[in-house]
Amino acid sequence: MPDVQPLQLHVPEPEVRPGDQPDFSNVKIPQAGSVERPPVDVDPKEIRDLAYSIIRVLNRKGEAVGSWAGSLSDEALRDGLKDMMTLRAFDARMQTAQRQGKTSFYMQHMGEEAVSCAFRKAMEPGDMNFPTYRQAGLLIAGGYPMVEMMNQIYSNEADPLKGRQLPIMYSSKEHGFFSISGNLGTQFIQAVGWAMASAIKNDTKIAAGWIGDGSTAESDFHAALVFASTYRAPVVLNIVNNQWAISTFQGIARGGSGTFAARGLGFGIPSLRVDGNDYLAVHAVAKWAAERARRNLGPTLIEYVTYRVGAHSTSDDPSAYRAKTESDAWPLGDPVIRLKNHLIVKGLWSDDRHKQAEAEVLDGVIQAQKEAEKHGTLHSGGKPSTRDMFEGVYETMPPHLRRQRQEAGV
Amino acid sequence: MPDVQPLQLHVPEPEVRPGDQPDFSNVKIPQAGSVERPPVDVDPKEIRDLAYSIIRVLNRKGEAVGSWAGSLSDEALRDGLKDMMTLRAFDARMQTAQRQGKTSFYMQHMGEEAVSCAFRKAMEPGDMNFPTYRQAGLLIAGGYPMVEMMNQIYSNEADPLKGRQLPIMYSSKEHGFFSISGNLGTQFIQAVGWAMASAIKNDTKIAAGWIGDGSTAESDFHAALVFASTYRAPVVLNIVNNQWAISTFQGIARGGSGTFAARGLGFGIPSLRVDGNDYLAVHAVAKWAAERARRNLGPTLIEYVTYRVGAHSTSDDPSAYRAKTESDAWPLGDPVIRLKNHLIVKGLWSDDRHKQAEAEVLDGVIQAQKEAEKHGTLHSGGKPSTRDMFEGVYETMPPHLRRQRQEAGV
Amino acid sequence: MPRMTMIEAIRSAMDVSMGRDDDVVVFGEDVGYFGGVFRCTAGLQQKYGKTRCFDAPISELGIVGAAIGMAAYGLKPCVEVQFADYVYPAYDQIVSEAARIRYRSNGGFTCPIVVRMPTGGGIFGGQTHSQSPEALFTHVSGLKVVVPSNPHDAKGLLIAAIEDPDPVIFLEPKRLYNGPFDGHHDKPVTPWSKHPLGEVPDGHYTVPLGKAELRREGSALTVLAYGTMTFVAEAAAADTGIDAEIIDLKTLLPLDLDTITASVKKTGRCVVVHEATLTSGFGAELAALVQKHCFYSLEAPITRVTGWDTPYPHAQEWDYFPGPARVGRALRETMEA
Amino acid sequence: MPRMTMIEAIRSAMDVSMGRDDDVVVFGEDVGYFGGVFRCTAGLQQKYGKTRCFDAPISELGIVGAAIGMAAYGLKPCVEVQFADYVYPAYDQIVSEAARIRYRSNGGFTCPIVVRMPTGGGIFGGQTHSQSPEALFTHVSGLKVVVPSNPHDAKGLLIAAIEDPDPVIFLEPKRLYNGPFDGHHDKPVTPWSKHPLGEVPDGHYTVPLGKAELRREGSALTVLAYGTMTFVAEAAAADTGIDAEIIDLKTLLPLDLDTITASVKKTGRCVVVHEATLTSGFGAELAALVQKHCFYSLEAPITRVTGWDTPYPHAQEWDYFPGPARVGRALRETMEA
Ligand SMILES: Cc1ncc(C[n+]2csc(CCOP(=O)(O)OP(=O)(O)O)c2C)c(N)n1
Ligand SMILES: Cc1ncc(C[n+]2csc(CCOP(=O)(O)OP(=O)(O)O)c2C)c(N)n1
Ligand SMILES: [Mg+2]
Ligand SMILES: [Mg+2]
Repeated sequence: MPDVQPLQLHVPEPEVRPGDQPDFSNVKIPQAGSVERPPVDVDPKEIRDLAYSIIRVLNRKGEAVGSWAGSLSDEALRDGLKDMMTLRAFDARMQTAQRQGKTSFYMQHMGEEAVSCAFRKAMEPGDMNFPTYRQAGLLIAGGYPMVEMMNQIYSNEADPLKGRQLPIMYSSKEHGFFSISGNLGTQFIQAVGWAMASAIKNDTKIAAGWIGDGSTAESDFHAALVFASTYRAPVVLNIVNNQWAISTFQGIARGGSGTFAARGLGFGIPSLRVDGNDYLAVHAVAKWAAERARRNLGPTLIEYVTYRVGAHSTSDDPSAYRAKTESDAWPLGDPVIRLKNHLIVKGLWSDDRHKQAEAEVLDGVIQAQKEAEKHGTLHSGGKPSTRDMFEGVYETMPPHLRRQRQEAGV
Repeated sequence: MPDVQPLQLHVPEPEVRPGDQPDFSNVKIPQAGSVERPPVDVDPKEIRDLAYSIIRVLNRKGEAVGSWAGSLSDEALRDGLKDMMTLRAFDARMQTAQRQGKTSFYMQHMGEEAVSCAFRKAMEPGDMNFPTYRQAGLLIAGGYPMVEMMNQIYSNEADPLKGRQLPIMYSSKEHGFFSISGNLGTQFIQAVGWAMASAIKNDTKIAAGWIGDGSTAESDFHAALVFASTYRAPVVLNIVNNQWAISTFQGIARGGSGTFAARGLGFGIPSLRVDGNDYLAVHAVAKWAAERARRNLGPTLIEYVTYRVGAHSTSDDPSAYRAKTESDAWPLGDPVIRLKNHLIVKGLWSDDRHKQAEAEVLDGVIQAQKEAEKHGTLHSGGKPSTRDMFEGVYETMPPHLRRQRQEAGV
Repeated sequence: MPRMTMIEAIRSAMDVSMGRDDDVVVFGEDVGYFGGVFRCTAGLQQKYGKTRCFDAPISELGIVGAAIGMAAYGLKPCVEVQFADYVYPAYDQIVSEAARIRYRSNGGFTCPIVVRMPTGGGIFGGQTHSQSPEALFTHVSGLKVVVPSNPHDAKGLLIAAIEDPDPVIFLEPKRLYNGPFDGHHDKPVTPWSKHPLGEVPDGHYTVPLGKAELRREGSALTVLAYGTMTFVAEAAAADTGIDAEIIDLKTLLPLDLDTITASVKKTGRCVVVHEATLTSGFGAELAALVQKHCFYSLEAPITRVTGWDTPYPHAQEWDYFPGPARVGRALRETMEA
Repeated sequence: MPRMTMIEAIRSAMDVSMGRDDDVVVFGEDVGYFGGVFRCTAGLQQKYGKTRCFDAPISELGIVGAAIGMAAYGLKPCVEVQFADYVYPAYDQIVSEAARIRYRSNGGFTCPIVVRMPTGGGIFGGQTHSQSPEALFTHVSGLKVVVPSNPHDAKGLLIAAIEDPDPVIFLEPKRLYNGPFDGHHDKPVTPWSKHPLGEVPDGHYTVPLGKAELRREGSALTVLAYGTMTFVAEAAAADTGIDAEIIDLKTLLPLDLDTITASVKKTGRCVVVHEATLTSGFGAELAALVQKHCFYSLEAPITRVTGWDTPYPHAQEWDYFPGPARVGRALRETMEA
């Protein structure tokens, strides 16, 4: 075959790197309200296009438009704003606490607050989330005490997890929040298993799995789609596409596919993309998916299109791999500001009220922090004990661990 | 939510079980020639429907019709028939040899002969297949000596794999046939890696990965699609959907998705379904995909729709889980008979010539078998040595293995 | 008392458990309608319905991952991996998840799952149907690892494992499924119906996890074994006439160290046998523990008789398998040392 | 001679290898443009282009599986797993594939890959950034397992690993990346620039796989250690004043048994230290081998000092880590036994 040209490996690259001018003009953003809301029992085949579009409710003027709008009361909207503001303030304080050496590690949500805060409001008591490390909004919006979160972050003597877990790896069965794993992806298939169990027991509870754009490449993602599809598990499968996986842009995980949501189509799973910075859109889509699950119509895959404004974690410095002002250029805006504007448009809010709320929220976070710090921080004050380290490996401590604990002198 | 009904787990079931009347009327079979052949550089988005249809060339009358027809010479067609007949005769003899205790295990291809035999003819020297245990046609059609295959099956003294591998787990670099793994799925991502290497080295060689319908549920399948999509690897990814995975019908792996081919769509990979019992269709689609790979246009996913007529392996008895006459009811017919009829329609073949060819083919297999049995069979005659067992774990035998070999007294 | 094969005993354990507790569910590849390639789950789907016993996609990761989620919900899944050789795709879910969930959530979530799998060679299964990966699990804190050697124990241990509040890896020596194989592969195999350990009570009973048992009392030396190797050790003792004390460990993690040290302190000599490869096999842990806890009683070095450090070959199966001849030689050498 | 940190030494090993051999390719999560979360691959993409050093999707299975395919083609991939704690998704590809391909194909295909990964604790990384899974690989025939303890060895061993014709698991103690950490976590860390083992030749050299080295000569007892623990052992010897002979194993599989037995036969006593959990850790294999090969020289039981059999905790990191105090106590007890 003399006419054959040598092959070449294609390695996707982001269009913009440090020093370049950020440019998201290739990101196609449909107009708010332009995507129709199908009935929840729609044939998945009919809505394949939803995996390639973006469902949006809030338009530029801050109005809620289109068929996905309208399911939240005024109070729910104000609560939503407060939840997001709280999460943001919480993040800021804990980020600082980490820099002060009060803990070893922190991960923030900046820019992605709407996703977990709004989703939480579509869940019912008894439902179970299988989150990653970037959905603390599920706890905040679910009323989990901030002081408990901080105790965990500080690994202090009141830490509900006894110092055993990395900061932010919360766990609360009561609040429908499964123990976070440091191993990416594992929770996605577990969520499906939980949902299958609920169906096996003829219960009415549903599960939600969470995964990042980068982590969709992991095997657990595939297993989750296979099992969810086969057993029509009552589960909502959430992909948070915040454009980055540490230093790796989403093109490395997405490859030649149009979108992450499209991964669901090959499994016959209804797959939707939604503006992740639009509290109303997130909530509406989450509700739609939750209703499908609850009505035994099976799983839904949702891709939240958002942007990780901050560093990956306190161990990361994104200026080494992406343009500094990239987040400003991000076309879907800031979820807090967008919901605030909507409330103002609706006459439910004002700039003054917002400033006041910011102060109140900050005050609440500071109060919690003071309370938590009474129980110690990572390197000072009260700590979990060495005994705690040996407990809970098994329900009953086996002889070899008892010997080891003895050897440790505790 | 008082109106919520209890959930129920959906467990897919085949429509027919032992005792029932086989019925494939739900399998939609498009007319031969009805699916158009797109140019190889088509935008994947334009041909999503090919993942839901079935490309067919041979019609009921044995004519080759439509735009996928016509790429094979008369001689190639006759060779193809002979390859398939050889594989079938080989299978029958080895199946018997296993029953006679000459080997421990065998797996046959009955009904699926066209897939690997025709595919092989679309590959060039130097290309590499990463097969499963049900693609011996790649070797037969590639001219690998049957006697070598049998030596491997017998684990005899001439076994090219020195008795180390289970029967039929062939390996031949020279014949572009990667060492078969007993672990399902692993080869799929390896094929992508091989293809990436070829691209990295600016070579012109391509790879092909193989996987069964059931095994698409494995993690390696996902990894292969992710990597192939991201790096546009020059690889053909083949799914052999023979309807069964041991006792498990394909609905358990496929779930709610329309087809296995559709799994590729979410990755932006051109995905085609083809009549796996139609030698001409298999060859045409394989050639199309190989050309795409060779022209650096990236991966293609192909689902071969076929039927496993025989038992899964010599350890299996399908009458326990599927209707006995199911294979007769299979609507895509027998690949050997269909190609034979085509040759007859083209005036290249006759029933007499076929009988004669059957005898010739059988004779060739018997000759090879005699030759192989001179070197022994599993429990009698020449054997690989105990020394062989210790060799080849590493390139150079490390001290601990030398000690162990010594301990074994060899 | 009824006699059962090990397959029947294992099936009976699941049957009894499913009958007593609605939360017990069983799934895996081919385990539903067909009842498993070794028939261990035959009849369970008919009896308990297909939402309690069902076929799974070929994804060991998915099977174990889903089981973990179900356990978090409150079920007690008992899943099958078709061969132990195929457990590795599920390794992350077992090691990083099942084993850690109780600890990392401080008991908020637990993981009472059982992962059953046929293990070991002797059936000409080649390198992917013969492996004994127990040591890859005994290194993982949070897991329990069980290897039964006979129908009676298999049933009692499996019921105990299903009822256990923590994840249990349950390795079934497939060469024992139909009879007590002692490594004399050229002799006919006794069926379980002719062996006293084939006597299996019909209903519910447990054999406790974490307890070993003397299979044979003896004074010359101690043989530590489990699964198939308990019978091989018995054969080697019989063949050599050495008065070996043979301990069937049954549970490898947590280990019954007291039974072991009591015996070795009595006999002063110890041979460890297993089918898995030598290096970093579970025998290493046994030897390390015995030399530490019985140092002043030991009269000879502890010898390990194991599979060689190669993949499990097909044709050379009986050269690989640590049969009675090799074990016997080790017994003799240990007596002479 | 230039001084390098361990990170620089590892980077230099890849740089030198890529420069000498076009078939060497490097990829993994974040290793391309950014140069790895620990910066071990920084600059390689710029120097060798993005088809020889690139970012991979977050699929350890995919990374290793693709590397295996590339190796079958003829390349020599050196891939990074971001933390050893995340290697499990790739476990099947490593154990069932990389380790077996030469054997099962009778050399028709080979698998010269290196899988690099940061290992060990001491950075408050909690249970998923601290693990030491070496024993999960030493049990697998067909693999080589390497753990360097300093920049000089890290570079020489990594080049040797890349040039090796078989698959190598290369575990980099992350606590040593920037200096020789001896477990005294409350004292400031010496940087490598102040340590003789920070002297690293610029160009090509190898440190042979399979060879251990005496880190400290001594006559009282033998300490077997690798990675971070070599420094902890040195500190313990210094703190206790016990004249320990300290062996840095460097390669765990294949193991340099001769160096070990020569030392233990000389000293008559042996302590094994590692950071991984005790049960079925690599120390078990070491203890089993030493008691077997040095039985008649041993004057005291072999003691293992290791991480406890729990997941690696976050807050109790220094209670978990087998630091100089615990090692020192073991040295003293072994001398007194
Ligand atoms: C199995 C595994 N591999 C690698 C890592 C290291 N790691 C932690 S976060 C991360 C990036 C995840 O990106 P994404 O899924 O997009 O989530 P995001 O951080 O953007 O929310 C990586 C590679 C890990 N924690 N687990
Ligand atoms: C990892 C792994 N899991 C399970 C098995 C056992 N097994 C062997 S073949 C098979 C069915 C495969 O079905 P399919 O992929 O449809 O291929 P087919 O046999 O139909 O060609 C199973 C479950 C295995 N070999 N490897
Ligand atoms: Mg991300
Ligand atoms: Mg099949």
